[in-house]
Amino acid sequence: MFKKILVANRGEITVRIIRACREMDIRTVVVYSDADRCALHVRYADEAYGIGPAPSVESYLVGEKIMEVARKSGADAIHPGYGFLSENYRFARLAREAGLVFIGPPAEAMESMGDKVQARRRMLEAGVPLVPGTPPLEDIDEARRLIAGIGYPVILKPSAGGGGKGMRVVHKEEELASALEGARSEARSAFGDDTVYAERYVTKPRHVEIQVLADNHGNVLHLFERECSIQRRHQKIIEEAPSPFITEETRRAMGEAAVEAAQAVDYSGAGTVEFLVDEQQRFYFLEMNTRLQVEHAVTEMVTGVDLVKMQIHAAAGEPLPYRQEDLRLEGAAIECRIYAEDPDNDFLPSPGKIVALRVPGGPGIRDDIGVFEGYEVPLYYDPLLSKLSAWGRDRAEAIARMRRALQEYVVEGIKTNIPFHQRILREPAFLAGDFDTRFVDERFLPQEEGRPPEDPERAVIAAAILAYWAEERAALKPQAGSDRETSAWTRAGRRDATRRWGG
Amino acid sequence: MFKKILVANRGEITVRIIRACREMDIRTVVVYSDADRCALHVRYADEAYGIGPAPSVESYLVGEKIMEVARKSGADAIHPGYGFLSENYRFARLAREAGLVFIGPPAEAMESMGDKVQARRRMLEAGVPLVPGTPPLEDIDEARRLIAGIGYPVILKPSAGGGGKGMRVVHKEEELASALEGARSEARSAFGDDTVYAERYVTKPRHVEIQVLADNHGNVLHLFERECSIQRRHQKIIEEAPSPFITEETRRAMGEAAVEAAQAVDYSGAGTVEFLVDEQQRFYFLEMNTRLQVEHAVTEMVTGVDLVKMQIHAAAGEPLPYRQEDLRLEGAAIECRIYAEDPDNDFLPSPGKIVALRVPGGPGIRDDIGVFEGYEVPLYYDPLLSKLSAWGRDRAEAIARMRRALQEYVVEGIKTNIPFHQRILREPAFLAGDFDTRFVDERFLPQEEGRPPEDPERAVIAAAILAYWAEERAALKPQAGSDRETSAWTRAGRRDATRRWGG
Amino acid sequence: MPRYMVEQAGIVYEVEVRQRGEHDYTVIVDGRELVVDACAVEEYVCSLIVNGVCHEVHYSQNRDSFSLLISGEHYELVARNRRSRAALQGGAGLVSGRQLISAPMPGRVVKVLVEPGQRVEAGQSLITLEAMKMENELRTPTEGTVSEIAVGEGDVVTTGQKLAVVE
Amino acid sequence: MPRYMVEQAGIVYEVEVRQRGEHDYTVIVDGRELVVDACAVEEYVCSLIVNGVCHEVHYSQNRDSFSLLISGEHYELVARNRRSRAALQGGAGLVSGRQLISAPMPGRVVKVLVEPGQRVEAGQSLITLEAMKMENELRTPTEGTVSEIAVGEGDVVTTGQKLAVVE
Repeated sequence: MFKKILVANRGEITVRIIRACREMDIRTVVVYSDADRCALHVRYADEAYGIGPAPSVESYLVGEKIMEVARKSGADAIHPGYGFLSENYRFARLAREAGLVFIGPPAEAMESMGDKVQARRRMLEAGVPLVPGTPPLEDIDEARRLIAGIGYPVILKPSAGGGGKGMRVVHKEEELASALEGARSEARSAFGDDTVYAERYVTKPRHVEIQVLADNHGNVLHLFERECSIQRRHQKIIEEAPSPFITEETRRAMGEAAVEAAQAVDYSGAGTVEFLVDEQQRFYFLEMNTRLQVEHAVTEMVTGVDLVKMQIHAAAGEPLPYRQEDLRLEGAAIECRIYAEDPDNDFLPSPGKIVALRVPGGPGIRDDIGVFEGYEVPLYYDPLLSKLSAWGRDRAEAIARMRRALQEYVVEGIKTNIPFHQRILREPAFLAGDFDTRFVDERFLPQEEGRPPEDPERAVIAAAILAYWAEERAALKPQAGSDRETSAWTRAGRRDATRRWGG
Repeated sequence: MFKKILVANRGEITVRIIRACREMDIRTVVVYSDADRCALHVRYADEAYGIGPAPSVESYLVGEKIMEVARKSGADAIHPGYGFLSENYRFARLAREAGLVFIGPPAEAMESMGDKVQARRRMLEAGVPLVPGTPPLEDIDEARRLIAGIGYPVILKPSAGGGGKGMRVVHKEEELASALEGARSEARSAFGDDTVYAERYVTKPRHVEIQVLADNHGNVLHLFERECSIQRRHQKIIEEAPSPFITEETRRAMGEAAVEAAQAVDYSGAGTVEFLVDEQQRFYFLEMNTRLQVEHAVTEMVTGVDLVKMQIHAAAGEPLPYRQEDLRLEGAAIECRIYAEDPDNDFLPSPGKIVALRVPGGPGIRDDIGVFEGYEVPLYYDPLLSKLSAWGRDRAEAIARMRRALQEYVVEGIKTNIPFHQRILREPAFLAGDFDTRFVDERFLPQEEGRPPEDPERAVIAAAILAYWAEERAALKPQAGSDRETSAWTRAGRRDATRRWGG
Repeated sequence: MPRYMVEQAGIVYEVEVRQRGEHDYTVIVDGRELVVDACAVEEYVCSLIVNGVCHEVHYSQNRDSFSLLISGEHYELVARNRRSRAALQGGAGLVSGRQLISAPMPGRVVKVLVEPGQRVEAGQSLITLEAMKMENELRTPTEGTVSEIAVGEGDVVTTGQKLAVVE
Repeated sequence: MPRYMVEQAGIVYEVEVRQRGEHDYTVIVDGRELVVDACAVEEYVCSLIVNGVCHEVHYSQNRDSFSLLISGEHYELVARNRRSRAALQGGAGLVSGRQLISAPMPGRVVKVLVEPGQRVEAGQSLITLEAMKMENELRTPTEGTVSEIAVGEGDVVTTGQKLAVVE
């Protein structure tokens, strides 16, 4: 086993990896930019080295600087986390050439899966289902014949195009002729090329992904699925395991397909195969992420497997300690990503100083945070502050726990999307499991707009009391009017102390 | 199901019960003493009512005041937590006479188990094993005969006595005559009565307890054991599930005995049957706690069952949703009780203001806290601040997680026993599972005494830097020398801000 | 007796606050009397018990304006002592014809898309501001002429800082 | 160059601190040079990186005395600028023959077990102090005569408050 691992990342994922290393008695080395000297990952690590200016392109993304720290510190392996250099196969190669173990799949697997065209070809060869499509459609008769082999509905797409232009959804054969004509003419005027092909149109698409785990000895396992259809502008915000939508049969078929996908590229370590699933439970390969996933915690909670430790064991050449039949789905888990953003103001990022922080706890709650009270959230990096996860014996219990944990979560000084999560978790369609990837943008957010806040009276009372305190304070200390430090709290605290000790 | 539950307690256990209620959509009512207006349980509850002065005898222990709040708030059930009125059968009766549901066993079961003599008699009748003993020993021949039926070693105890006086451990028959004579004469001079009896002497005793769960329909389950032998002065401080010591056979036999014990008193709700276990895995009934236990979280973690919710369901008259065969022990869990006390100063209590707090998180960690940053820990109540629990696939992983979680735990302003837990969790005998109830007092603490702290150099460097900062600060602001608010932190923060925005 | 005019979502409430004890108040909202226990438990957090019902109130305050978060609900209110209620009724309003474009968050100016003197349409992007890996286009709410650009590309700005003026 | 005499567990170290940059220091401990990066991350917490190795230091300070907690290890140190090291060598010591018994924690005086003028033996209990459900007996470390009892039964006392004097 490794003696010392360099974690080439920052924030909550670096803290997560340090935790795994510490539990395995492996020393950790981290790197930090000038903006991160006081960040939590530096405080939790065993060793830390600066690597330059705040912008990632001058620090966390510079492979050479990280290799220099690896050499200096005597690390024997590098964990890239996610984001930054985690899917950069050149960096993986650089590390290996320097005699270090890169905790991730072989560079070749990363390269194959990183190139979307190559990835689709490899998956087609391996028999992993892709969204069925046609070659360019020459005429209406050929189009009828080819599309009959796919099944309706289909979407017509210009070969030269992009951005939605020239696309047409066709629900039945009768509509085909006029749609094809329309798509052709629109493609011609938009791209100067009227070549059009058809693809099965995935209605109400779900984003469901399979966690895989492989060792260097040819063993590949899957750890079931994660449901990731709750997205805002294609960004996942809530993830669950298991999916409330797929059947046991689909689960098994997807698991097998994911294992085949991994085997096709000689995969090793942890990876995720992403699929689209349609209303009929047909699933189609989207892409494979050759790294740890943000939402890995929900899988850990329902399987009891520590994915980061498994990555490290696999990278050290150890065989997987489980067989497929050892793994069971226990209960249900859900994760909410806590972002520094303002849900009441178009989700604008909200960097700044966290003046108060209280994380929730109690049964079934896991919090993976990368910040602390007094920390100044820098504006240079991703706004992910924490990942809050909840486990329950079933989905209803997991959601109930998440809801009460969100209510307990206190982050003061910056805005977060916690209230947004609270509202989604009260939404009947979400509770019923009735949603797809367009749910938040097309159904939830529009209905939220202009909704008046509930129970205004409590707010009115609070504002009056706060105004009263402000006046009292101003009367007591006229010179400290604008000083936030001389808050009612300090004053009340002092009063309490007096009374308590006096009595 | 209940609409509104009054939680007649304070601190972390009240927060725990509120969490369960909130997850079940039940409103909560709490009570608070004058010292607790700003306590966490008041902030988390839906309704709160003051019940008088800080000392418990004038507030939390006054059943009538609590009944008055129940009436006023329209609660339909009372959860007593643990401590305070939780084992007071008169209070349970009072509540029931007022038409409220008391979330606990029938008052009769509480009364039977509360009276130690009656409890022993009931257990004897039910066939639950007790420490074997003799009637008073008339002469040496009778003593020889009676003790041969129990087996050596035995302990001779004066019938009239207490406090260890007149007790003699006898390891073999040859020692009996002189020991009996000595015990008699010591008993005579100490108590004026030389009656002496013998009991099997439990060598290396383990404290192992079984969690039981019963409904109002005659169903009784056990949820396996908790190992609670890590005690300081008879106070449990670390608990685990499962016990690293007992065999599967002992586990089953103890579980069955505990179920019999509960059935013997027509038990309902959650309860704990405590046993002593000797080196040969023989076990003896100690007592039954007719309430929730402080250490219930470890059982929840290895079974996935929410014990507080189960208490509420059972009290509402619902049948248990599990059969014994549905319950399985998954992995291992360990709990450390975090107390406000100073382990480096004879464990003196340490009330005061918590000026900084950071709770650990990440995989497998659960924290049940009853305080928050800025809170003044009052001197009137139990010093239990929080219960930190860790789950792992096996005992080694659970301990490794606990160790790293303890390292992350920050409580500033008061002393806690966190460093003490860290040292126990590094102790080879503890890691090997080689301990009994006397381990901490007789083996661990004596060897700790006078141990010099490791790596003094880092402390020397830190002290020099802190002294340097203090001087710098004094030079910059000579008038603010004694003001802790103008700390190096504030200064460094300000500097950082300047640099960051400037660059 | 302090009386306040409190405005929330366009509705104005008349509120009287009478302090009875250390934490004890009687609060009268539009004539309805409530027993309130109010306690400042943390910086920016106060605990209210209104007729027995608990509310944890997270707040920030800017003079008379309060931004509250209670159980995941966000409220914006203005509370003024009756003496100054004339000001409330007067309203802040927009100085018609002159739009101050200020930074809604701290960030780095990535692009300045217009020049002083340039004619702009309502909704046109003026400046691209980057924060936390996201680019945000700042637009003018009204048409007009750019009379001032207060920042340059690459500048780091703080919340509320003036970026441009459109008249 | 600031030089400090730092005492820990009876051993005195000579330490020189040279600030190089905002967080950067060279610290020389008994002639051994170390590269130190020190950063005050929270109130009462500072982060040290000594030759690349991280230490989170939790501290409280009372003039020259420092109480540190690093990775679960507790340290008590005195650090003085060399100019005042004479004072360190002088030592605080006990005024022999006079024992001040003060409260080791806040609590409530449950019982006063002795009277002024009473003769006491070393180890004899003087006062019972209750805090957090525990009763703690406070004893005199030396024999002598109780010259003063500064509190009464039922009094609430704070840490360090004088309870009694034995001479």
